[in-house]
Amino acid sequence: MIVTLTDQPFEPGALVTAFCADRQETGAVATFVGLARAEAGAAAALELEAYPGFTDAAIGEVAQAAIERFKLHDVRIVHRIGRIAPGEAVVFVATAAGHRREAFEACDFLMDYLKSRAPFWKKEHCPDGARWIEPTDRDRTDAERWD
Amino acid sequence: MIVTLTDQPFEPGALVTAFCADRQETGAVATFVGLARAEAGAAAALELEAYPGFTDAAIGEVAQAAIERFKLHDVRIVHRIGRIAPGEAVVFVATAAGHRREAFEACDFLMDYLKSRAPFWKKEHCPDGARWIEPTDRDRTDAERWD
Amino acid sequence: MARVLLFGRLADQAGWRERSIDAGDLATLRSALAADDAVLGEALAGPGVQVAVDKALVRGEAILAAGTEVAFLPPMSGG
Amino acid sequence: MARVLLFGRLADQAGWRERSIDAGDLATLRSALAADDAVLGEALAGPGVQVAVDKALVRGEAILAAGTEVAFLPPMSGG
Repeated sequence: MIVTLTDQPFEPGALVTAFCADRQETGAVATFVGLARAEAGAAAALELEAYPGFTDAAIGEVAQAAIERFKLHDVRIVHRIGRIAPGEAVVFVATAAGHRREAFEACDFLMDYLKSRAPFWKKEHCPDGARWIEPTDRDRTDAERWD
Repeated sequence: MIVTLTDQPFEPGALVTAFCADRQETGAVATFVGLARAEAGAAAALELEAYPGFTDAAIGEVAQAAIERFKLHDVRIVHRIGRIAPGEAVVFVATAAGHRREAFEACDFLMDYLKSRAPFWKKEHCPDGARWIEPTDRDRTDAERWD
Repeated sequence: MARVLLFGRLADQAGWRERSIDAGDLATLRSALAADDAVLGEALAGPGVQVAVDKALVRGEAILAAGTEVAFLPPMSGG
Repeated sequence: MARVLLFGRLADQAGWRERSIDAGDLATLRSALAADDAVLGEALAGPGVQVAVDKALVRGEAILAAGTEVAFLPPMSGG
């Protein structure tokens, strides 16, 4: 299990290739890529702040819990921090399991956590200024499905 | 939406890269890779037969239904046919949507269809001979969730 | 002449995958196949075996024009 | 000296992200911060603001050894 925070753009496809390689028992790999929506130029630029050493440790604990809960073979998480341009990947989650149900559910679970509870602080830069944003009601509802 | 049947090994990572490129409204890409389990050399080699022109058309119809049902921006499906070696990718599904719930559910829905109802005929080659196999009870139950 | 295709275990049972057979409708085609190979004839009528005419599933009878493709599809296993 | 870190809107409000402050416990540290900037002092005590000492969340009071890192974390938004 590897958790990475990076302030540089990353390529989800290369992560998928590496994650799928040399697996023996794994029949199922589910992945999720979250992209900063471009919305034809109207989108706000996104800025994500993390607390290095705290944020990645917190994510790693939840990933470890997911491994146990869903009997995963492996988890890979990459999360962008800093200023993120429209169209760029914000988050990548991959889960490996024997069968697809566990891989899907674990990926879904981890994304709900990352989008609503993970220790990030999110700022949107709009033409009329910047504002800090909170998780949406839907994010909260999604995350509560797993409690 | 593109559906491909191929008798050649394919690289899921390259498909992810192409699928994520140049998206405007897409915030969420869910993907699934099904691998032929290697099981430390004990695995049966898998052989999948399709009816070209019929199998891909049937999958395309279900993919189109998924686009409408889950309000997807795009779907990409690649399915191996012929003899598949342990460790190789058997199936790739990617779904693009505005938000993650729709992307996840559509990917899950398409995989349930592909694993249980899509027009393939599956043969396992074991040391003691070959046998044609049917969907498992779990495949049927999974697929019925969407009816 | 209809082009007949067999898939999955049906092709293994018959020992062939594709054959041209002279038949003006599906019933005549089934009879010709059963006359040639009684075990196959029974398998083609077995539970769960579907028939596609020119890649569209049909139930019951169908007229077969020259060059029509008739496929016998055993229960599908998924991928 | 404790190393104090502010995140998210707290850093924007204070106009700084990191500062060293002489304080032997959390209450003393909070008082020093509030004496310097009353608005910040109130924000740090506001609803949902958590405190991490050496990267572990704490509730209530904590003794601060030399070089301890104290982080004030506003409500987390997720990624």
